[in-house]
Amino acid sequence: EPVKIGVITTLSGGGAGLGIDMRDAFTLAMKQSGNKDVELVIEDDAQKPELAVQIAEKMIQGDKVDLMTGIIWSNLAMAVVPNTVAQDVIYLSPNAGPSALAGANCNPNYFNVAYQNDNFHEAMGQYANKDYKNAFILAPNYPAGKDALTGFKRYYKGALAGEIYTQVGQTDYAAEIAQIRASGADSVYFFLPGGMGIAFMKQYAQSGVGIPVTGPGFSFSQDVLPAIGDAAIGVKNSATWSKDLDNEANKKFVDAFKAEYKRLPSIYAAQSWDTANLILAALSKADVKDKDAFRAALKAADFKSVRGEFAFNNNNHPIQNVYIREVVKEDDGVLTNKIIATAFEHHKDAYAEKCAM
Amino acid sequence: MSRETTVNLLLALLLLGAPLVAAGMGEPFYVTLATRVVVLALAAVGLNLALGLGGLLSFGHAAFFGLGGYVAGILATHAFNAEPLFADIPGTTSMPLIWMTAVAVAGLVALPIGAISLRTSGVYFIMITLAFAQMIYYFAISWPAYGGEDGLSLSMRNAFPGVNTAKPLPYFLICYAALMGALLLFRIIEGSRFGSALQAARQNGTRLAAVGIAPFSIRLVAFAASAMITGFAGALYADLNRFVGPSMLSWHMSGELIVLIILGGKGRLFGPVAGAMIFVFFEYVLGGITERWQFFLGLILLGIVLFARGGLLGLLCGKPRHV
Amino acid sequence: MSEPVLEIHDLRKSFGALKATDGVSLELRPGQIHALIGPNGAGKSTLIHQIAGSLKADSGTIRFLGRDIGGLDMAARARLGLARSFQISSLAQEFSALRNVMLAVQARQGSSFRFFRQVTDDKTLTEPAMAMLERVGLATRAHVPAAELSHGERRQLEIAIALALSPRAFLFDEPMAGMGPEGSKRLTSFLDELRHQAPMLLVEHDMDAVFALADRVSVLVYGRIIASGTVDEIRSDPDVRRAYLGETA
Amino acid sequence: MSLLALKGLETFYGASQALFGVDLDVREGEVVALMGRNGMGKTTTINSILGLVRPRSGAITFAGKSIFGLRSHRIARLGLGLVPEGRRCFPNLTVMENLVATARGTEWTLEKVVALFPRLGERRDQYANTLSGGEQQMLAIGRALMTNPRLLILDEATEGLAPVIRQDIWSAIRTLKAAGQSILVVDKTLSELLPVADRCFVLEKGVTVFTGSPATLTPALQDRYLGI
Amino acid sequence: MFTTLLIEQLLNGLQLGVMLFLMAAGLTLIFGVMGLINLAHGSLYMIGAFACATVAAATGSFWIGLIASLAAAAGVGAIIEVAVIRRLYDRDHLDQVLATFALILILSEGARWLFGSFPLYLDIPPQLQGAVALPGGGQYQLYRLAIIGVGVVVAAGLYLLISRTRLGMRIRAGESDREMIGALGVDIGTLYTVVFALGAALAGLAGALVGALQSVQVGMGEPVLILAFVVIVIGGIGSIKGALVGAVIVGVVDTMGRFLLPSLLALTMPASQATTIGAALASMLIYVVMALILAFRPSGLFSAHS
Ligand SMILES: Nc1ncnc2c1ncn2[C@@H]1O[C@H](COP(=O)(O)OP(=O)(O)OP(=O)(O)O)[C@@H](O)[C@H]1O
Ligand SMILES: Nc1ncnc2c1ncn2[C@@H]1O[C@H](COP(=O)(O)OP(=O)(O)OP(=O)(O)O)[C@@H](O)[C@H]1O
Ligand SMILES: [Mg+2]
Ligand SMILES: [Mg+2]
Repeated sequence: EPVKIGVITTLSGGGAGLGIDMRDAFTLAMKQSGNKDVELVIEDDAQKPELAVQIAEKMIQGDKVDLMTGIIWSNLAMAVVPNTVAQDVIYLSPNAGPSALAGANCNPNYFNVAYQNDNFHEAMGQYANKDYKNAFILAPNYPAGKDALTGFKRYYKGALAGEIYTQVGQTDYAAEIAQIRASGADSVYFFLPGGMGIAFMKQYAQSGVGIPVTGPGFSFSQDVLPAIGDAAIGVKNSATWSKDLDNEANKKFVDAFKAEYKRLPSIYAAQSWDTANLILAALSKADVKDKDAFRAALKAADFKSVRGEFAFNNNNHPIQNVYIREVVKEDDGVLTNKIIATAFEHHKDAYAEKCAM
Repeated sequence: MSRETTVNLLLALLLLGAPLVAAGMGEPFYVTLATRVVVLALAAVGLNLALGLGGLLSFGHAAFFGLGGYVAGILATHAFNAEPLFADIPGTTSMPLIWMTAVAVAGLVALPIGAISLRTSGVYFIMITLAFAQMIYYFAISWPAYGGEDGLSLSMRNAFPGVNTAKPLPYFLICYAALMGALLLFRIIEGSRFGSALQAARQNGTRLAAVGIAPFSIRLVAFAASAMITGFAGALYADLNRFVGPSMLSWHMSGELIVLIILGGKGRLFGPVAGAMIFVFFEYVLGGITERWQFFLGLILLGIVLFARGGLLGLLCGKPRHV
Repeated sequence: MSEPVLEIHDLRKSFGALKATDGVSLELRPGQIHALIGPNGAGKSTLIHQIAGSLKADSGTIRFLGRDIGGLDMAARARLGLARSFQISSLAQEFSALRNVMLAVQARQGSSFRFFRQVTDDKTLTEPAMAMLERVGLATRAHVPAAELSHGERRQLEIAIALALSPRAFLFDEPMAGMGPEGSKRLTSFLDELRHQAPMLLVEHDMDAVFALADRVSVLVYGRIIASGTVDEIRSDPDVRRAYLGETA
Repeated sequence: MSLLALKGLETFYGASQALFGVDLDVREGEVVALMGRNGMGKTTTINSILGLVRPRSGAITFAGKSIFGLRSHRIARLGLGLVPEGRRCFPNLTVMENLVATARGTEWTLEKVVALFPRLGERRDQYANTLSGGEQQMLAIGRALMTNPRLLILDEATEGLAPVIRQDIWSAIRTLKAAGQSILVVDKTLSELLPVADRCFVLEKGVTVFTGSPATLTPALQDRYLGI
Repeated sequence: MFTTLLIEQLLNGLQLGVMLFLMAAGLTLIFGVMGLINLAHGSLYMIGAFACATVAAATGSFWIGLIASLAAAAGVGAIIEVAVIRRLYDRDHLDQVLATFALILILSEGARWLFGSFPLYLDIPPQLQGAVALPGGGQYQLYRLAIIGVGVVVAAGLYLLISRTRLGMRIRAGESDREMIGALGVDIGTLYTVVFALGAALAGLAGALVGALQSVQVGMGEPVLILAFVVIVIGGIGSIKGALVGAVIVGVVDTMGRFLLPSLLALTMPASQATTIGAALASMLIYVVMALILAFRPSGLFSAHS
């Protein structure tokens, strides 16, 4: 009997690009492994929490999947994960790591293969100490935005020239940019996912405010870089992965992805590739029906991560390096990132202590 | 028995029978899916009271749906964490208590919103109700206490005396009973003096006032009653998903409720039920077939508006006739 | 003479610079048909609107049954017993003729906040409503939706609704309009009887009807009453002839 | 030759039949009266001519061309001008806009219409929904005249007009007639209608039951068909 | 220092307002004047942006892209009108809601099918890059000034079209009584197709112009849709002047709210709380303003027919 993996991800609507990268990398990894005993059930959540819940129920009750993965967004994860793990189904997060699931509410059935939401921001906060004394920070006014700025401030030691929460879904940033210009800041850190980030970066560049910008890797990931264009060149951003990360697994991954899909992979693709390989590695060591054994096999994280060294902390969240990257234009005119520093080595998240596991 | 009554009866039986069969065959998911149909239909029955009978096109009913949901979520969370709600009022996990609170909260919020909104009419009414819903939506997104955008997840379904609500079928039956109760209420109200006045208010408010019935108070009561039913559905929805989030409050949700009604047949008793059945059915089936399911869902909806006047029930039973 | 049922004093209403009613005073006494005539745009409908409460007067008083009703809204005035018909028919279009009349019966009986008893089985509603339709000659059309009635039939339905309110005074705005010759004749004798039920303020351009019915006629021109008197006085008033009647009459 | 001719016209509203065979014709330069009790099908006949309701069978020709089933704007453009029952002025347009929005041809101009109805001139920038009933009626007539039709159709065009104005309208109709304008009139005031009409058609329950000159419409017939 | 910033923010608010007007302009025509509830307006906006981005990328010229956006949106608009909308004029508003909701699904997914799921690149044309000096020492981005200019021109053009031309009168007449305007000899069917296409083209124009400032992606039209409705309704349906005023009110209120509320609140509470609560209130602000305006003026500020 094959192992059934349920993949709920966003394949339609504005956020579809991320889900498609996720799915493509996942299916590619499975295909390349040659493992014939895995069956994937993939469905689109349209970025709606209620729909994601419905699909999860269907996968658990109807398809009787053994494992679940795929969700991109924190709010969808919050809707699906607690119920899923409560029904003793293992869920592996290929993206999104809300703090609510990392601390006291950690769960042995929940593995986060990506990051805890704060990680990227913490790294940029840490790195900012090197050059900047007076940062202006902004994020949307919702939990992930607040986590982001909290994460940044956790490591950043300089002064704040300003701190703004913008509207969710905002498309015009002229007012914020004016405030930045007037604030006397020496740098800007922003967390604005998806279209918000693209809009901000374009408008920031057009405004001619010269203050250096930094951000988390999501805003400069391969899926959005082409849309931002040259305005992104030189921007430093933090991430746990980059295309040029020098290890065997990563080279194989990037080449395979490029060959199959004729485009460069994004962070989401990388994380998803890792998720698939983690599952494959665990499957080769334990039977998925033997939950305890399988959880132990997952926790061992005995696979070749494209991110280099990778291990799970007590809360089943990664212990990994976080890098600083810079956006560059390659000779063929393609925008991409290049690693310029390591902000953290073997970084753990701040919530693990509260987890009783 | 009129054709419409027959069709209604068949729909009611189908909605009850299909999950029973599915449960018998060990397919609990279809029971859950049917519960979703039932709860969405209930929410739309609420809206149908305002929209179908009273002509009050509220584009803000998600506010009441979401409020009902948040009442369930908040009460249950407080009970679970054993934190009092205010002062020393505790939370609760008892469904009847939660429902009563949800209905009361929805009604109480609807009164001022209705009182202000009913000063306007037509498209202005659509937009002002939307405005109130958006306020609540943005508030929910950015207010951190109950999860903000991430929402609130319930660790388990709330309790109903003597029923194991964690099992899909008993929970379905609870929701089904609620829907049937609401439909009965709708039918009775529709034929009552109040219902007559409400329908007349839709057709011609000036006429109603000229015979001595003030349309405003009739509409306000209808709006509040409608919000209460929708709020009730929201509480059930929270328990169904064991999750509440701001998306329950969003304008998409309001729009979806309206779509359910039009799809089934506006102002008709079983319109929301038929609408919810086809909408959820297509959403589910198409979602399983293709990643482009929304495209085809759009085509199907378009086909229904263009070729089935008066929605599905209009197609099956012809034009509604007043006695 | 008995007390006036309706007493209007110095009523005014302007739309911008236009004075639609400009200090109108008049009285309606029991058993009386008081006709209000005047050129188009003189302010007759505006006056009816102000009395019925669908327009708020700028100043002046309206007393009905001895009570100042200036602060009441349209529905409250109707409940006190002021029934009006509309110059351009205003009906619940989807309801049948019968349901339209039932609505009035229900309003007269009191509260509409009754949620349970079904109106269609309620003989206290259907029977009086049917009787009213019979009186105006629409009984055979009782179950036809208002939207499907012909123009003249709708006008008749308006009257039936006003009747069903058993009001203390009628305000009729051109009830003859749209009635064929036969209908006008019938309606004229019908209104003649109706005066015993309640007095009536009658706005009408059909001079045959006005001269046949009115006990008193007031002539409104540019918002002012320029003449008021019996039919004969008005007919022979040269100002009225010039402003309104022309060479007829 | 007839300008307008109807033969055996049948029209339905949904399932219920309103016209069962209407025959009617209007010759060039003629004033024709269409009569009948309330609900007998006068308005339905007019609406069928203009394509506002779709007749089901029969024949309608205008100026020798069949207009049966054509879309109403095409019919109107052939030269039919309608003053509809219930006025139907465009409420969200001002008086002036109502008049000029659909104006065609040169004979009837804004000035001429205002000269006919000075009231409209006084109210030219007021929205039509705030006009008095009679003012709206004048507007509807003016609007139809300004399309300079070959056949003017008046459906209860004097309803709600003050006697003086009504006299003006009837004299305008006489003037128009003298100038060769063809007119089809529905009106309830026989005393004013019959003197100007060249011929009368009477409808009963959707069928033409009488055709003839006003003189032949004897009081007995009037009583029988119109209830007078 | 603060006053300069305040003035700049006021300008930003004004600019946002005009931008909103531009986004709402097509809807003003279709919804405000023709009286058709078109939820797919945002999709037409998206089509304009996609067409502009694609053609600009292929040809290297923003301007050709702009023309393409007009053509694409007008074309799609005309097709939609003939295939769908035309059957809905004599129906209830509700059927229009459902049909155009279905169109959103079709157009969004269709766009994703054609253009892929990743945001597209669209930048402001080189001729309009950079800033101009304002009298008094400040600077303002040229492109944004150009948008203000286009917005004002569109407003003036629409105003003249609607209220001064016979075409405009006929459109308005058609809204209140389609049958009657037909009976008076106007081919209202064709006229409405043209007007709908024009409204769609305006949506496409806005999509292209504003798209250069934003992310060009599927779903970009949705927030626009709601805002555009808000703007029109505040101003009063059918009134171009109202829509412009409404847009400026929304733009200024929103900008000033985002800018001032957190600092105002900081006077009474700890700074970190003030920023989040201020931001939360700011995001509700335009809806509060709208509810207030409608509560006191139930048919907007300048309703064309109240
Ligand atoms: N809302 C309004 N705004 C501006 N003018 C108005 C408004 N309502 C009515 N008027 C004007 O007030 C005057 C009086 O109108 P009213 O309807 O009372 O006339 P009327 O005497 O009933 O005429 P008719 O016999 O033609 O029905 C008219 O000139 C009309 O145009
Ligand atoms: N929209 C409609 N739907 C259904 N039936 C209608 C409709 N309009 C008119 N009728 C019916 O068609 C018949 C003819 O009506 P029509 O309006 O042509 O009469 P009419 O002769 O013009 O009467 P009136 O003098 O009252 O205006 C009537 O029985 C009427 O009830
Ligand atoms: Mg009048
Ligand atoms: Mg008629």
